[in-house]
Amino acid sequence: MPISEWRTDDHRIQEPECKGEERMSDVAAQPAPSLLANGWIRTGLITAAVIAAIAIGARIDPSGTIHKVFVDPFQQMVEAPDLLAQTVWEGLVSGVLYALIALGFVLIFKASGVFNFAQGIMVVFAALTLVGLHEKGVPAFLAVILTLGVMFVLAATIERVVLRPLVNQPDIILFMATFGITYFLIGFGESVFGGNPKQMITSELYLPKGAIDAKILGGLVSFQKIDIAAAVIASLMIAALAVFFQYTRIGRALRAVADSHKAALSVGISLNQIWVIVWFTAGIVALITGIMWGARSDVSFALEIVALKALPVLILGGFTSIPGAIVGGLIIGIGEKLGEFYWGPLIGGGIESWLAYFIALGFLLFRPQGLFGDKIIERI
Amino acid sequence: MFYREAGQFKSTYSADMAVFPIRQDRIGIAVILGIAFVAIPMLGDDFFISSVMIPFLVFSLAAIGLNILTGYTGLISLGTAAFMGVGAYSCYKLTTIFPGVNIIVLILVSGLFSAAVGVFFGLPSLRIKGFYLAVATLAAQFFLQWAFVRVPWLFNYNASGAIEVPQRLLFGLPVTGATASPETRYFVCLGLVVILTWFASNLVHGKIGRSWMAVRDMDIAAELMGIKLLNAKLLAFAVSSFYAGVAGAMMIFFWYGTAEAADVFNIRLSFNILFMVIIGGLGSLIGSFLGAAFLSILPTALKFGLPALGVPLTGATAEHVTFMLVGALIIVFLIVEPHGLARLWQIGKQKLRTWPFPY
Amino acid sequence: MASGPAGQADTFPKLLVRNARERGSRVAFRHKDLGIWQSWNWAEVVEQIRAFAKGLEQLGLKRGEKVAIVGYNRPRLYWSMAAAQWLGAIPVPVYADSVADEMAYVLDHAGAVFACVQDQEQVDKILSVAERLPNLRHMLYDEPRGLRDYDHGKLHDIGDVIEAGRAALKDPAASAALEAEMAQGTGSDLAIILYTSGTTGRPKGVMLSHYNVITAAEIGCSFDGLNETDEIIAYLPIAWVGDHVFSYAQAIIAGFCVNCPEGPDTVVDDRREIGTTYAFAPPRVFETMLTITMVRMEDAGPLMRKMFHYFLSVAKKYGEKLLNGEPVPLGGRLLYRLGDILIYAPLRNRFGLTNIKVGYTAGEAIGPELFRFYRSIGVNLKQLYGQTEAGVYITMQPDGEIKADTVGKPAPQVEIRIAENGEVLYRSPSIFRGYYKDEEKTAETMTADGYVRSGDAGFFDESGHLKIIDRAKDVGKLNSGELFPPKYIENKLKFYPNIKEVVAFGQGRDYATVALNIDLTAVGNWAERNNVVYASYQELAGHPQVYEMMARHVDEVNRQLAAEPMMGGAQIKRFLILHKELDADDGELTRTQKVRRGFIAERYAPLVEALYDGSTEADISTEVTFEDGRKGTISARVKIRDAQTYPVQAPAAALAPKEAA
Amino acid sequence: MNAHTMAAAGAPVTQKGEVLLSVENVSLRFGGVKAITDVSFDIRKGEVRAIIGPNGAGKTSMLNCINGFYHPQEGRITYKGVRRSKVRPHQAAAAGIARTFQNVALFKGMSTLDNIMTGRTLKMRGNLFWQLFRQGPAMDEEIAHRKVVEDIIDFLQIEHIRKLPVGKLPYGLQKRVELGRALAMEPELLLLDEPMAGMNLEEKEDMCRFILDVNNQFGTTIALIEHDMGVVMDLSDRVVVLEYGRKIADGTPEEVKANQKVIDAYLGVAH
Repeated sequence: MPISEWRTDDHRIQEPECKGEERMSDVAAQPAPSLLANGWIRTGLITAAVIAAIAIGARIDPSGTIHKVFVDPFQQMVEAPDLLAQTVWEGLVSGVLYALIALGFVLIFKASGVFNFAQGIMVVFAALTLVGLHEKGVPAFLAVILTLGVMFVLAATIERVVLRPLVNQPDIILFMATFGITYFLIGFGESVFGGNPKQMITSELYLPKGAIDAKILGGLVSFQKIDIAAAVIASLMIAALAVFFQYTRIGRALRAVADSHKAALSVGISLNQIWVIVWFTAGIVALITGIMWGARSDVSFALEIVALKALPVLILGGFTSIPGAIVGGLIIGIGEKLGEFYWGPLIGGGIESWLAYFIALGFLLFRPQGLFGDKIIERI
Repeated sequence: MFYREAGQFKSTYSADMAVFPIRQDRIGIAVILGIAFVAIPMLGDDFFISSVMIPFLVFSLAAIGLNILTGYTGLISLGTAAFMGVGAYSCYKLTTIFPGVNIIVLILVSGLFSAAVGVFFGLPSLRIKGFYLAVATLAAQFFLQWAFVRVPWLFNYNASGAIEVPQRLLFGLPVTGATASPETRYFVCLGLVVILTWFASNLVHGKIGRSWMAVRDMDIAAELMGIKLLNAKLLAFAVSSFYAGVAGAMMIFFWYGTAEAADVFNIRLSFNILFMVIIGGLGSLIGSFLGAAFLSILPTALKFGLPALGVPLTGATAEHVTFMLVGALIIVFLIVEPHGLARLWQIGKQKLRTWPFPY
Repeated sequence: MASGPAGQADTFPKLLVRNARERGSRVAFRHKDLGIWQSWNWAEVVEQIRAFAKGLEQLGLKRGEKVAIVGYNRPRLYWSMAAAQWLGAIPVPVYADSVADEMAYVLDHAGAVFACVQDQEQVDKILSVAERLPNLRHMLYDEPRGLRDYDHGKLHDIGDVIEAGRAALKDPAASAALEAEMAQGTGSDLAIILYTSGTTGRPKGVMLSHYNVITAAEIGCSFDGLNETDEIIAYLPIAWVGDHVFSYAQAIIAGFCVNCPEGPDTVVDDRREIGTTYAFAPPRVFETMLTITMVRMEDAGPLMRKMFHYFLSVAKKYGEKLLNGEPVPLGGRLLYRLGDILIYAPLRNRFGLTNIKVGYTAGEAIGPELFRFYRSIGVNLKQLYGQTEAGVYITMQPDGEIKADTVGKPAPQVEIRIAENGEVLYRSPSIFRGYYKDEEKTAETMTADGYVRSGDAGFFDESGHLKIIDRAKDVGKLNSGELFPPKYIENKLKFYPNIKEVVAFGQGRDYATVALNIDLTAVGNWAERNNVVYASYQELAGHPQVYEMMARHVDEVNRQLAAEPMMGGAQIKRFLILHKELDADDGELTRTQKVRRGFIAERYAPLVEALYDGSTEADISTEVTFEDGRKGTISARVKIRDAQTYPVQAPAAALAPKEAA
Repeated sequence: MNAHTMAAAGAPVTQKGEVLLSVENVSLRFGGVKAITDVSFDIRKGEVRAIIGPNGAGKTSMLNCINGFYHPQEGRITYKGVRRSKVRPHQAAAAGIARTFQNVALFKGMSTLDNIMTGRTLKMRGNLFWQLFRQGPAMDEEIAHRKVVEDIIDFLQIEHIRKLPVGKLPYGLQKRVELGRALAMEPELLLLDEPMAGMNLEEKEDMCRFILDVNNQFGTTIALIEHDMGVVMDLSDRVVVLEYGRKIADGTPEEVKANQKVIDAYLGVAH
């Protein structure tokens, strides 16, 4: 897969805190602190031991908590595989959404080193603009084009007003600036389009409606057509991006800039142009994400909170890896749906709101560099 | 120009290491305290005190807490609101369990609970840094926020899910609950904030503060100085969460009076406090106050100031405009002075010290 | 020389003991060291000095022997003076920046047997000339840094010497003996030998007795009301009489505190920290301070600059009058008060002069503009005229009678006589006892009736203030026999900011004339404001309006000269503005920027001739050296103007037009 | 020439005291890359020991092994007669090993004074209660350590930058502050990684003098990496030479200078 080659081994990006000037020697080495040296082996041993302990515990006390937590859900899964399949599918679908948000994020982070907190809001903003324009009487496909125009203006404005004046500032400052963008877009969006949730114009965009009920594993599993469409479109978009990065001049420049700013300049494209392009690309991704998401639920700023889930996805997948973002998104999506469905009721439900972060956190403790990141090498 | 430093010399190290070595600064602080303790209660009306000053004090304290973690120790946290919530809920439970105990004591003890929770969520900080750590604190934010809603014991199984602040007396005067006057609540808040700020200032100017800053500036070298990274970071988490917890308890007990946790201690509050710290200035206590003043007073000022200027605003639009303005101001601020209001303050002070010279 | 009555504190060690008794807990010395002002009170200081004296005695220092003291202003070096005096030995402070050869001469000439030095640098310097100093027995140092590996046979840490002395003093008998040794000293004993560099030849050792120095110091203390609450910063060379009197003698007599800065580079900051109440600085220090002020203000915002200059003009108008207690209209008072809040007080604060009671400038003539600037912003700056031979004070400016162009009235107990040739002669109880080992020079300098020849020419103005004109030997005569003081005339003109350099001619001529250099910055500024277009220095210098301006300055100087006794004949009859700037590269100035009158007269002979033959123009062409070293020729036609002269008038009448102008 | 330099330039003592630290057959790998291969040498009490070698010879890695940043896969390091395994840097610090870095690693947001004060961390007890009030024992302790720090500031002649943030200081001064911070730990063994890199001649001379004075006055054992051969020859008692992670020579400066392998190594790399 060509995109995977775009993954950089630049430590600066993997480890936002570790700037180039902090490198202190010419020789790299492993970090001395290693909670679990030889991580995988030891982790495996520990996991096995824990499972064994739990199994014994569950045997001894079949009605107790341990049984409820560690045995009962798995029994349910085995007993009703159709429900499991349905849950996994649901997870997969929300995972696609997370992945798409994370994807927009990765694009920007790779090209400009900006931790773009506003990606989630860009999704809402794009969707709102689309629906808003349509409400004002603009035909659907023209509205899409106009929205793309708006996203381009947004990208250019952000580059001009925010990024350019803040060039060479510390990461945290740029991160904060994207908070500012978030706030601004929320205020702006709400005052233009109003604060009420809106319906996505799915039919006008010829997106399929309804569900396909498939008989699988001895039960009925319901697939929303829109979800299938979403998965397909997402795949197409990723493929398109891959082609874009691999085979176009701008794409190559973008890859160059991820490696080094100087290299990008030698390709003959100014850094400012690259920023506009990459933010616009992220804007396109945001629009598509917005349409997909809007088709499943309302278009509203509640998505802001959902967008935060992109963070654990990124942790899992690594900040700079597009395949990582996709896989991470799917893992998080499936993980939290399974968790909610099988374990949520045990502690009152609603654990979806935080489970993703705990999954990421647990993951981080054992693999700080993420799923696809290279091992972080500390230099002194 | 107000700084007449000639003749102010130090012949002992304790004088040289004072937090305010310049006499005029000490006078300035005394004047500010005088205004806070005398002028504002005398001149301010109830609205000003309860809607401007008390929120300002609460946010200041929370911002100091976050500044200790983020500004001094270099650990980003997006979970401040949750730690504030821990303080608020602990305090609520404590007042229920120990109705006779002095409310101030309970507020401080609830800070300790918050500190403990903070330490727990700070544990990953040994392994992970930067934005990764921010995600860990997000876990705290969402988990705790969830707990405030889903664990009915925390709100005494109220049907509404909200916590209601009971009335408590201090020196015979009601300080919490519906009958407490804004002035009394203000004095209690002010007293707590002043004392805790003094403690924070002492900490950051001493050995502990130096270890924090060493960890922030270059953790490898800090370890080489014999600083145990985990201890320093966890201490920062503990102190920071303590301050957040006390601020949270104050927020509910002296300001809101009643609250539904999910609405109050949400991620947006965490962000707001982070803004206060950034706009105020990382690694500066004065900056925490300036940032809190800026961001807590700005929305109120806009809400009431714009109509006064003839810009008609209805409730909803006002909120939207506020949002836009805050967002724009954050960006403008970061561009104009990325080191925050504290740096502007410092530059201003330096100008006054070198007056009439430009440098 | 009389000595004080028996039993009274007539030597410095006795005065120190008195201080320890009467104000033992007051701070006597501070030294900015290790980040803070380390302080010692009088009791501690005397304890240290006693122990130091005992330590020196143990090392074999005897009454009447000489102890060289080399280094910057450090408390322990001042104490070493007192410790030597305690034993009846004579301290000989030496300029710390002297090269080894000079130092060898002084140490050898004084016959120093001990040397107390500051640091490794001075130790090395003395070691390098050790073979020329057979008398030198021991060397003591203040800062041990870097000296660890040196041979410590003859080298000692002052700290160790004091420690050894302290240990020895535990024995009551030794302690009593040391007291007795100190009590033996009398006021007529030699207190110190100060070497003056002099303009020619080897330095001369001026011998001053305790009585001399104490008298001199008392004159100053009572004149300015100095007391134990005062603060002074000691930063001038300890070998210079001014520092010795101000930072040592007066401090001990009045009991005030001496502050030693961290180092030569930090004096300004250290002075500000302490906020001295009593200060001394040569004019160049004040000048540098003002220059830095003006340069920095150039970088200030336009509003700030405007305010600054406005209030400076207010200060010029009212400041000095207020300081002198003269009447000022209410509006002026209020404006000045406002200016004080906004500008003057902050400026004094930046200069570290906020608490200043009195500041002195001496050493050379100070520009009236400069002098008035400080007075106008509320700094009580005064001039004094003094010499090492006089134990410093000759004339001083009493409060309320301060003029920029005189050095004041004779100091208390000082008698002054003006000799035939204009030389100032003085006599007082504080004058020196002679040059060490130089009877001949002593006899040359002292008259039979006990007056000292100052070597300076001067006169008293109508109010009894002394004016110093020049070195006596440089004052010439016109053909008419009237005095022609070239430097005096030049300085008067040079004090105008528009004039950069002046050369006065007149020796052996009929009248006095001057050739001027305008100050390109100042006049250029003026030109810009007045829309005068010019392309070069030469063009600006020849501009009629500039000539007008210069004529006004010359005219003013002439009026002043006419009003002064003996100077009226030296009024400037004709002047010209030189077409090029005098330049050290062309040999017209010395490297220290002093005009070389003779050389210039030769080089510009056609111009000088024209000044005296009545022509209104003259052609000149001179070779110049450009900055890159190339040589070229500048030719010009220079205009010559007549200046109005005034009849030599009675002083009061002469002042009238000046006031009007 | 004065007495001082003559004394300092005297014949170096080849063997000073007992062995303080010994490195035996140490090898360090990063993945497949071998940074150090089977290196052994020792450092004796009170000596100045230089580690030299071309770029990438593993000099800094060697120091990193000594103070616990890296843990060699093979071999052993014995410090004060105790074999160490997996020492953490703060434990090495507690054992008396201080260190400066090739590219200064100061705390940029702090003043010179505070930077050096952090060097006293291990010597400070620190009681949270009194720290809250910044009075009593906490203040006394602070003052006591400030005095020590002021002596170091005086020793290194950096009084004028005492209260300035180090981030804005010129490089030469930063290196001096870093040395000060290491000295504040009162180390027994001081590791200096290219203490004179990037300095002008005058600064180098100053730094040389400071290093000699530290060694001389406090008896501190010093191990230093340096490129400037002149400096190495002047300063050090013994020199160990590394090339491509292997030791190629060990001995007095004179011996090393005459060693053919060393000459080849240095000629091979344009210096």
